[in-house]
Amino acid sequence: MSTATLEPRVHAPRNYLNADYGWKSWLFTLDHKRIALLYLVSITFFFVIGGSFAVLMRIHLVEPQGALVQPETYNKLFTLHGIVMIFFFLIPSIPAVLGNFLVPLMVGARDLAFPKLNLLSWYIYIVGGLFTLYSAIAGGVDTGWTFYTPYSSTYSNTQVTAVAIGVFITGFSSILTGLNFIVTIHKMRAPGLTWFRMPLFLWAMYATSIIMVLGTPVLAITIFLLALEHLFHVGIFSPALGGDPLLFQHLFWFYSHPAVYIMILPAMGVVSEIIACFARKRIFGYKIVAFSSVAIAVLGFLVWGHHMFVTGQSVYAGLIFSLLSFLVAIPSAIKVFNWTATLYKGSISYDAPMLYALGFIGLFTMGGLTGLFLASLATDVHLNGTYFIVAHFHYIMVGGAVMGYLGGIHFWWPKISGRKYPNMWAGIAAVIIFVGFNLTFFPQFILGYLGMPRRYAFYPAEFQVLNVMSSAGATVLGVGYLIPLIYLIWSMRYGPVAEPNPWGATGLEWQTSSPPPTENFAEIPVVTEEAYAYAPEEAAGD
Amino acid sequence: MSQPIVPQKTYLMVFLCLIGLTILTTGVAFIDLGPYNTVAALAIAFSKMLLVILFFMGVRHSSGLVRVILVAGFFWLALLIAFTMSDYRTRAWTPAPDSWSSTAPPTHP
Amino acid sequence: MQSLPFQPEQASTIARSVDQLYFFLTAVTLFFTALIFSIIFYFMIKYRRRAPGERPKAIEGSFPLEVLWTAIPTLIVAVIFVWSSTLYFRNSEPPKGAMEIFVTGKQWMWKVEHPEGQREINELHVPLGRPIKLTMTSEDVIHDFFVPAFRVKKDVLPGRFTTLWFEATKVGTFHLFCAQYCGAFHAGMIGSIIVQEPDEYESWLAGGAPGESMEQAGAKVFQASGCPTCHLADGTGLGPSLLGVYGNPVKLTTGETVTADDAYMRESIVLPKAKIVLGYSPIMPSFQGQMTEEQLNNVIAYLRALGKAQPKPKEEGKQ
Amino acid sequence: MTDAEAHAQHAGLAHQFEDLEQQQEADALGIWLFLVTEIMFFGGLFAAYAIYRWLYFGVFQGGSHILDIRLGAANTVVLLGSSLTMALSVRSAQTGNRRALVLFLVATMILGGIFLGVKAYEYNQKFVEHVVPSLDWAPEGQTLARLSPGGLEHAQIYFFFYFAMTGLHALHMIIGMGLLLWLVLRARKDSFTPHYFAPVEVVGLYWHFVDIVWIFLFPLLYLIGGRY
Repeated sequence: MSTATLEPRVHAPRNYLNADYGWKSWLFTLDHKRIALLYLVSITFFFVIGGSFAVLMRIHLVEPQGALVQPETYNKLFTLHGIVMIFFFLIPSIPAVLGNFLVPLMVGARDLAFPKLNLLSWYIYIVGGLFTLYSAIAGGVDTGWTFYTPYSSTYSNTQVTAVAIGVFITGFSSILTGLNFIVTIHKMRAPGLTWFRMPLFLWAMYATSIIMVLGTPVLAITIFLLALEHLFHVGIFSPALGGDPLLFQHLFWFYSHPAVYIMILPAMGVVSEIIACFARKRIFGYKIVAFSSVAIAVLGFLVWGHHMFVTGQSVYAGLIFSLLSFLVAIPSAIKVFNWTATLYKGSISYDAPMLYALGFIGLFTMGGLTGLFLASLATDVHLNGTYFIVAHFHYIMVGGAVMGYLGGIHFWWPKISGRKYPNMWAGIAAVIIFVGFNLTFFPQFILGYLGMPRRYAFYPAEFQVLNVMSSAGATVLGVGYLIPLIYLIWSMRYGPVAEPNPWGATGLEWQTSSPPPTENFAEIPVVTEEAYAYAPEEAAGD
Repeated sequence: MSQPIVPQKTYLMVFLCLIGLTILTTGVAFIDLGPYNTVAALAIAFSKMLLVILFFMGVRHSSGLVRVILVAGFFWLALLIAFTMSDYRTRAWTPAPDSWSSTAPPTHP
Repeated sequence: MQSLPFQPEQASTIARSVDQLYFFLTAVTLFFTALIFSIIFYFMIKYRRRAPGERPKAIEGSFPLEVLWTAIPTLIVAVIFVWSSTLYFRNSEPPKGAMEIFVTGKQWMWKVEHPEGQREINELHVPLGRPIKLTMTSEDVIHDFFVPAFRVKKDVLPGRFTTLWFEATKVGTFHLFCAQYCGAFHAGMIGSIIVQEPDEYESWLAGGAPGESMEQAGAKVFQASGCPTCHLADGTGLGPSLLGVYGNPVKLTTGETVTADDAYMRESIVLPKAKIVLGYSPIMPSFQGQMTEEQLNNVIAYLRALGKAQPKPKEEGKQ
Repeated sequence: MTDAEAHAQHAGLAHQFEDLEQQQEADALGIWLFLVTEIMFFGGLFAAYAIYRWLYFGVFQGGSHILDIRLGAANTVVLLGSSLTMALSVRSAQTGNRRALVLFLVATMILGGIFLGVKAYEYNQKFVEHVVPSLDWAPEGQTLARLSPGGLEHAQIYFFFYFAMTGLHALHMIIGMGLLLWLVLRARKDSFTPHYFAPVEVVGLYWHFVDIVWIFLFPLLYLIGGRY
């Protein structure tokens, strides 16, 4: 599709963007779509910060003795990269941006169940973010995003308390978002929209919300206890007074492993939507894929012990956690097979969202399978704490969650902004990201197997070649991420106006105008067909 | 929440039961039952909780969904405690020797 | 030491078996990745959209296929689980008669003590072909003793002993890393394991600084701390006799019986009131902070030696 | 009845709901989900308590002997009383009896105040006995004798849990008192009708939850091991 001529913005009909102007209309809005855009801006801001830390680290690691910063500063870089990327970008990204925007639209409601609570969630997120930014400016924190005691509670003299308050507060933002989604999906579905006619994105949001509601409070209390221990040295985590540092790890990972499913499940939901739309086919085994989302959410709570195989955890507990960790891999494998089967006898078009979705499937498969190395006790002894782990979780989070997020942004961009972006540039960006990503993180698998530990500011010389390759890949990846930023912002002003259903997709959000009016639907739609009804016999003209 | 209106007498009866159970649990604490003191205290507390949930919070008339959510909440808490405790309880058992025929693990408090 | 750049050296008995499992997992990963990639590329080309209005026939799904690709991954995963768990169990149990070495992790250095008295910093000399058991503890934060060439790794926790064993099969110098983040110079907390021929090791051992053995050092600390005033040989003092205690079961006031291993000895010195021997009262003061970890290890080595001596006969139940 | 008419009729109906019944169900689901997050929030603390109680049972037993069991039991009765008055206030909101609603809400606040008063007194006692971890930790005489069997350091962990759990509970009580005050003010302005009293019900559920937390805290902290 060639880039349209640059015609000025014709006066569009009333929608949620031009319904009101001025900063008050944004900072005090109760409209879930505007809150989604507030989140979009703030998480992009944090993504740029986290990403710049990553680039600094990769430049530093080009030389064995460290090319850029002092070891203490490097420790602060990887800690803040972890905290900012996980708590302020990955966890909120799809649920808070795409979820907030799309759940009411897909469910056929005018807004989420508790709009005020939704706005409160964003403010809580911002307050938590400010605390974390303060801790970064006022000297940074060097405990690693995992805050392992007794280093974080007794031996670190950096801004542990400030970042602990920041993470503690931001946790409540995702608790309230999860609560909002569960109530909306249960109580506000349009007439005729039964559970098994819902789009799979809603199933993924429902499963993610279960984890957010059940897991995040445990992180809140753990970080609260850590802050108390750091301030008052009461000894529940420091062995000097009889405390057990492993208890902190148990409580921390009880949330933090399900948190990685908070990050990947929404991306799976987005990919289900994109694959169905661009293959013009119903998802193969719809019910199985829906149930596997919930299965991942539930099983995800039983496996956290595989983070602690070498920490002196009992070998019998390790046995149980290893078995359960293998079982949680099964639903993910089922999903991948079902997506691939959906393409069979489909009519596949290669717009940008489809490229991101296919990239997701490839990289998520790699990420998931390398997880088997870490669930198996014998190999985890060798690979734990090395770059193999770093490569594994980046394949899942960057290869999976970020590709899914970008795919979702490109898929629903016409609905969000009412504008279309240049498809050719989007395709180029997708390929650059795919190539840059693999070049960055595949060498780290080999580094990990060779035994290079993670979080090292300087390393033995024999690891340099692979580190230089990884750093080269990081620059390509960084460029890849900048391109969408440019043409998406460009499209908001100059992009061709989008029609209500540019991709010909099914789903209630495509039955209203692009961008939708503030009240979403002139009146509440009634659902009659199954989800993804692309088949010819009910070819409803659209 | 169009719950049916519960007669005041029921609330008073439930309140008296709760007071009785409180006195009971305090009394039982004065008898040394060894490890069963903890079991008794938790059982009484659990029954007091059920009384408050079913009558005062009106879960008797609530929808099935609310009940499932409540049970799920306590089940997840039980998961956290059970799995963490499993690590601490089995930490003293040294790994079984090659022949897997390990003698009974040493008793540990 | 620069071998195939894609595989660390196999320098211990367990390295080969761990690598076999690793290569099986790599094969599974590459197979399924290739399978998924090739199917997707094939479908992308074969079923590309030919006409804009094209509407493919609906396919609901097929239950047998779902069962198939649930069963196969479950089977593969079960095989991996059994294989890796048995391997892990065999690797975690130190064989009898392994040579005992004490390792103490301290912020950004490794302190090693051989039972014969040799002390090393960031270096560990071991003989070829003998199982070595490391008993490790930390003086401050959590560290991690990681030797990639031996495929062994274990966290080193403050306030507790963790053990690790290996048997070197190649002579040479191998990397030692700290694999658990422990502060500013975590990256500098590295060292080397020097594996020598047994006779070479003996000469190194003899040639080393003629410090007295841990046992003798431990005896000195034992005397200096005033332990003999209560712990009389025949058990008639305020504290129980320490002859023939190490390694044997001990009856406690709470009725349980625990074996007197390293951890029990260490706890009885640092937190004496946690476990009281039957027939004695909890009056022993805590020595927390009065002994460094090294002195503590030496005292335990001394108590270990006392454990082998015959306990003097004494009448049962002093009170 | 068109959308606009439905919203005009009931002042309390929010625009995103179709009818009042849907809104009430959503509110109920919302508060129950929030209570589940509170269960998990307190749950993390209870899990840590359970681990250390199993590891250092002796000192936990010694520590619990120092607490005044009479005050604990009295406080439990007071809080159960406040749960009764809260339930009665929800019932009077249901029956549209405004005077009774205000009366019972104020009664609940009074009982809550008594509970917090007794708690403050107990905290003061801990300072008097110098058993406050890290701030004023110097137990001597009778308290020292009770604590010493299990090792003095571990006793500090017991009292940390005592202060952390009862403190978090007291904080939730204070938030509850604030909500009750807000309810009293709105009730006096006659904004609750038998058709719309969701805020009273929601605060009622929250209050009962805080009572349930104390129902478990009392035996777990005060009644450890047989006191013979």
